[in-house]
Amino acid sequence: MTLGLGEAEWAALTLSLKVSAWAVAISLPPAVAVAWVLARKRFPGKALLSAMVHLPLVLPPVVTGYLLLLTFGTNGFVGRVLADWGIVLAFRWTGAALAAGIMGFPLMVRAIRLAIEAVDPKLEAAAETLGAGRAARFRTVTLPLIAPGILAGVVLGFAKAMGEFGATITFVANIPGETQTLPSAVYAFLQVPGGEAAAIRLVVLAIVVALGAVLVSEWLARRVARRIGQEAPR
Amino acid sequence: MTLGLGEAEWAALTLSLKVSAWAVAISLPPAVAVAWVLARKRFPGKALLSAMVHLPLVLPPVVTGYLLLLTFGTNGFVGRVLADWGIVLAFRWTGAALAAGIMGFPLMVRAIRLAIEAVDPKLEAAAETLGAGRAARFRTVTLPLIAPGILAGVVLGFAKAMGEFGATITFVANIPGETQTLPSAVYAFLQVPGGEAAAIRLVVLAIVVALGAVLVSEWLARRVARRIGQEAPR
Amino acid sequence: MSLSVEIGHRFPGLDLDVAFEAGAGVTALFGPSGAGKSSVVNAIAGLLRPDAGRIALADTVLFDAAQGVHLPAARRRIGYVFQDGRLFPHMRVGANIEYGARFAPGGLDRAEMKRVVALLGLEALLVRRPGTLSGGEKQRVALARAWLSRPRLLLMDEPLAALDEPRKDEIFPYLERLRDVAQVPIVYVSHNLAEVARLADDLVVMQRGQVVLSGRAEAVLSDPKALPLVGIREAGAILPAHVAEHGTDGLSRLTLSGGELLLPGVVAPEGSTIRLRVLAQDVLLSKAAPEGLSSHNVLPVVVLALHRGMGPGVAVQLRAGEDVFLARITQRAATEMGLEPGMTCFAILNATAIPRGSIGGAAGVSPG
Amino acid sequence: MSLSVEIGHRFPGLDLDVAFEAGAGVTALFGPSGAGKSSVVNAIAGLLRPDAGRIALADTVLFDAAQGVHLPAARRRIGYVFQDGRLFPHMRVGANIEYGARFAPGGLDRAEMKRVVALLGLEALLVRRPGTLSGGEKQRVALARAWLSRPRLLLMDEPLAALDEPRKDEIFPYLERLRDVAQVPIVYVSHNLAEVARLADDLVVMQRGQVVLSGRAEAVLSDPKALPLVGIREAGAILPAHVAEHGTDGLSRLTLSGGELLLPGVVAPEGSTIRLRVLAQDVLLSKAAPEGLSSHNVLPVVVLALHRGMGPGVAVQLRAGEDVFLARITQRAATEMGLEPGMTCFAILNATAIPRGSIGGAAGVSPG
Amino acid sequence: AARSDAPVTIFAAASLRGALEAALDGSGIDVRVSYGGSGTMARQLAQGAPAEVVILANVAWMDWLEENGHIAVSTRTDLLGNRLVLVGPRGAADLGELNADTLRERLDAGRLAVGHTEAVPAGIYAREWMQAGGFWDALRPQLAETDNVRAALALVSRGEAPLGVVYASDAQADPGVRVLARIDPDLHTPIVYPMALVTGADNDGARAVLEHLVSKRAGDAFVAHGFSRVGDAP
Ligand SMILES: Nc1ncnc2c1ncn2[C@@H]1O[C@H](COP(=O)(O)OP(=O)(O)OP(=O)(O)O)[C@@H](O)[C@H]1O
Ligand SMILES: Nc1ncnc2c1ncn2[C@@H]1O[C@H](COP(=O)(O)OP(=O)(O)OP(=O)(O)O)[C@@H](O)[C@H]1O
Ligand SMILES: [Mg+2]
Ligand SMILES: [Mg+2]
Repeated sequence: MTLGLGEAEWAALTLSLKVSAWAVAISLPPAVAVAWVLARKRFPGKALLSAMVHLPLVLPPVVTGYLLLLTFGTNGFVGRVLADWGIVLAFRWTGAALAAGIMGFPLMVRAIRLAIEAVDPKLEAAAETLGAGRAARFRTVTLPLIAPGILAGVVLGFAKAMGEFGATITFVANIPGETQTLPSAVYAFLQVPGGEAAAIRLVVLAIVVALGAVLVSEWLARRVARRIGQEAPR
Repeated sequence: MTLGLGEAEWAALTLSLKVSAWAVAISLPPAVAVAWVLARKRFPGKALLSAMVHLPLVLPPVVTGYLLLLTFGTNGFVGRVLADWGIVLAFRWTGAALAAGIMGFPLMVRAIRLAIEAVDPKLEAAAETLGAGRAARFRTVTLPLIAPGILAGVVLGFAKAMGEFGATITFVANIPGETQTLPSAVYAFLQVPGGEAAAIRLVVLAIVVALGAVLVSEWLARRVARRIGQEAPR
Repeated sequence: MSLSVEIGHRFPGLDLDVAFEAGAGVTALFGPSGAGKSSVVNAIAGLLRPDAGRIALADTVLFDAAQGVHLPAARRRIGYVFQDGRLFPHMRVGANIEYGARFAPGGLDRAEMKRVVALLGLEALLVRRPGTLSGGEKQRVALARAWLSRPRLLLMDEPLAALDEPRKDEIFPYLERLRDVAQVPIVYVSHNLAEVARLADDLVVMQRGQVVLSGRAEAVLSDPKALPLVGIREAGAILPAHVAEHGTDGLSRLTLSGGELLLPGVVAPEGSTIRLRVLAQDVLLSKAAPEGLSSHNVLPVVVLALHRGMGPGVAVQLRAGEDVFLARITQRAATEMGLEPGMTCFAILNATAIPRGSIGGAAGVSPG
Repeated sequence: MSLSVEIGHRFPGLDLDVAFEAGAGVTALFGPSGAGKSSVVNAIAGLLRPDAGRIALADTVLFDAAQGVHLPAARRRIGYVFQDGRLFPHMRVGANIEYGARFAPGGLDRAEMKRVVALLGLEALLVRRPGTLSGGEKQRVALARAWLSRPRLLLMDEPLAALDEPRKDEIFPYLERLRDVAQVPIVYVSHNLAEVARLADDLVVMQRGQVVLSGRAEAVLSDPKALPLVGIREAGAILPAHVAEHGTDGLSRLTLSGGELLLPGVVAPEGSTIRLRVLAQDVLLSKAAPEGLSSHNVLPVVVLALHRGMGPGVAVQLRAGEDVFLARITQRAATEMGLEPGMTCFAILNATAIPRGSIGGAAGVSPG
Repeated sequence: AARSDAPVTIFAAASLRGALEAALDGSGIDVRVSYGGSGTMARQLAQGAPAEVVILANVAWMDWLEENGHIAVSTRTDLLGNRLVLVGPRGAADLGELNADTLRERLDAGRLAVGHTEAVPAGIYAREWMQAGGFWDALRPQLAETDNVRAALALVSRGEAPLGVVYASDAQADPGVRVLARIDPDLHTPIVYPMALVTGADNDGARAVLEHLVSKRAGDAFVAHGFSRVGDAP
């Protein structure tokens, strides 16, 4: 077994990284928004919203992928509209990013929501008496204080995106260089006799990337914790 | 499309519920323990442990299933030991629960870890001066305060278990009444031309269950928040 | 700029029903733990929306239940020093202090900030995180933060409870300047009557969610009815005095309507009017004019009334010129001296017995 | 049971270097904000592990850097009333109060709990959650919680700062009983010298992480060197007095080594010895024996020394019998009276000027 | 339609991977192959997937594509054939006559690993064989169905299942298994891999691929991988 990577493997790795990074990037802002609403607001239908957020987790990934295909496919009702604006998702890496983002969405929302719920509203009230409006309060008080939750959400979302397979292959197929991510490549290798060695090589690659991401996140988490005083002596 | 469920569908539903409940039940205690260690301890190799916890998220589910097979199968090194104790996982619903539990493990650990990190160590210090040893402190102070995180972890783990497919079918195959969960059944229907109607029926079923679980969890979350004073007026 | 408060609110276990007007200057809220002081202050700040009532600051209606008006706290421009500090844990002390100024018209006044930081002894703390501060340090930072947000009204909920006397003595003149020069009205919650007497123009005494006494601080404090509310040790009057002359030995000659006093530590300029706090327990009575005494502060007085409470004490209401104040002596002494309304005698006010902290300057106090 | 503390610890910005012995009774830690008082208390509790030193309570070594001993806080059985409350937010007030008793030998004493709850006025709060309590209510609950954990030593970090005077007056006798009857030593952090003087047997004055003065409270407080540290207004001595007789009018006759005093509000039984606090500013001097005065408390004294500081005041050290105390008068008065060491004159101690709170019973005080 | 200088995109059944790569090797045609499940790919083509050539493992889905007009009917050919074999772990003895008794005896309490009998082509063929052989009802409770043949093969090679029904092409390359019996192709629908041009993808490159794959040279490569040419004796 050698780690000297073939061209296709490099392509899968870099594509996976690109897809995962974009998946996290596009789903983070809505995740923060939804988490905030779920943590801080009470309204009829809140449980329904929460249930909907959890759907990608509950549905078999194939189903999610299929629904994405129906919705964002070239003939899907959203896909058609997007196509008019020049945005094509189906069978493109952008679609893979969308799929991975959606699959990781519930994880990100949860982590961030937990963090928001743990923020003492008294601090926000203090900021309010100092003249900070809602947006300023969020930006200067809430957001820095939920940094650990956002970081956790990003790590979960990224890891999930790196490992996502079912929805991705169903939505955007397994096209080398365009939509063949690491897991898709692993799948393809596993489908043929003797492909295990190559699959293992890719799996090790995925593990190394994940390890790197987690290492970075742990280091960041320590910094963040110190910054927001969570590590202060008792 | 009718929702009158066939026998096989009922079996898949009840099995999914059983598997998911057990998956959460068996993975919760180790998840709490690992979360605590990650949140409160600093030791060499911590990032490595954290990375390992994330692995089921990063690896394609098929790979996880295959690794489970290697480890917990009848001839796997753990499986052999367990078999001597009369615990058989291969081709059993117990194996499905294990697979689902492992797939949900990173999600549970993250939620609980976030909650533990948000507990003010000063409260634990106060409990210590009142004579509470480490275990008592954890039970009487930390645990109640991280209830929202545990609840979130349980919801995530349960939802993930309800939707888990790849690792499960690879590890324990698809045996009606024993390991054929809802996602397996959905998968089967989707692979046949014209099977969509039946698949949709099952998906709706899964959604209803998830909705119910989330409703209950939201209600519990409100109660818990009130109990631990997170909803106190500013 | 005057504040008018009239609110009703039900808590489980407490019905809040409070109305008072607060003019320019300092209004003290005084009352036992759980009386509802913080709740009133929260309502003024906009953090508690009462069930009923109306709150207005000058021309601005902050809250009106009937009209459905509830101005958000962020738009009220009311500074608030919280009883529980509430520093932002993710910002260094410096950033905490500067926080409010970002939203204030005109931004941060660096010179003012330097002064406040020096006054509160925060220079060495600016780069520290709030988590490592001591209790008193936290409170000082909170004070600086509210102060520098350039509020139109300052709410202070027991801001000095964690501070030592010398530090308090340093801070008082600045609060007085804020009140007098910047014309920022202050609502001041405190259990400490010495603080209240020093700072307060108006005094609102609360109990169980209700206002039981309110009015000008002088009037409330010299009212014998206030005695059981404020505690025997703290009862006393506030007298206006005119600064006639600063002596070279540090003693100042003050003229009252009923005589003259010599006091140390008066910083108000000659010609100004200041207030003196005279605790009932610091007044001695003598039938004859005392001689060879270490105190020069003897005023001829007329006995107005004797209030016998429970226990061995008597509160004697006295008049010196136009000023009314109290002396607290024992029953036995009252009987032996044969005190009766209408009698004249001499009151000895121990000069050093009038706390320096009780000498409030009316205007232009130069901070010490 | 005696506590011996000797610790060194470096914080960024503060070097803590403290050593003191605390006998049975109350040891007060006094000092400005940021002096290191809470840090010392944390080290005793086991929440801060100092860099160096040794802490022992009676025979038990709690901490010894050299030996590597650091007994976990949970095993020290030291009650701690925190400056910042630290109630358990997920437990009702009742459960908070009972918490420590689960781990204490003998468990919860229901009768004691009822008494403490009534004393602290917590009956109506037992089913409430800490989040809804007022500042003072929180502190009272924290007090009850530490109290009922049956500690071998009680640490109190400004426990009464948020409470009003009447409430404090109710609590003091109970603290005294805890100290005297249950023989629980108390380390008491406070800025309030009246509290300190009332409760403290030993006094440790800290500044910038160092002990600057320490010893028996009487000795420290009658030391003119203490004046700048404790503040002019709070300087004074503590005198032992013998309760000779309780009069029918509520006045008690107390004998001191140098004469007799009549005081109200003494609850100690006849024959016992109590402590009186005499603030320097509450002592008047008279060359001649005063007559027709509302005070009976006149002692013949000998002038021991005159301490001239800055400003218009003089601290006159006096001896009455064997007791030494201070009078603070103006320079001008001292000159006019021609005060000199060795001179005899009369000290007038205003009876009601000795705060009731400063009269500590040595034993068997029945709570009021 | 792709430009003639762009690579030709082939959607191919995952089980063809190794063989197809070998067959295309040296063809000089620039291709990219997306491997996946037949049902998934059929649906994707229906949603406008950018493929030009499609090769499925399943006639039913190709029929479905044809009915819905997604392939150029005139170009449809049956590219390859395959056959089913019964495999057991390395070292297992040959099975003589295949009937319910011999199979059950060999299975003992173990399971027969097959592809999903409703969803996976190999499983469907296996079901037909068991039905025709008259032991479907007897074996059904002892099936372990997987979501692809490779997983079934893995179950056997890991010793989890004493018997499995897989393609000869898969069995050939796995040293962990041994072919115990070859299944009579007359007992099930012929195994064929149909190939066609996708509607609207009629360009030179795609044509060239079609031509190359039916060439002798490609055929030899397929045969080397255990497949048969349609029409050849299996
Ligand atoms: N972890 C820390 N890091 C840096 N400085 C600290 C830390 N903990 C305490 N200090 C500093 O040590 C000094 C003493 O703190 P401490 O809390 O003991 O003071 P204190 O005497 O209790 O004051 P206060 O009366 O205001 O409560 C303070 O200046 C504080 O800022
Ligand atoms: N959300 C609430 N629910 C129930 N009771 C409340 C709530 N908020 C306040 N209270 C009660 O209302 C009363 C007044 O509280 P408040 O904090 O205004 O008192 P306070 O006068 O500031 O007391 P302190 O001097 O102790 O700070 C208290 O008994 C408190 O417990
Ligand atoms: Mg309050
Ligand atoms: Mg402190």
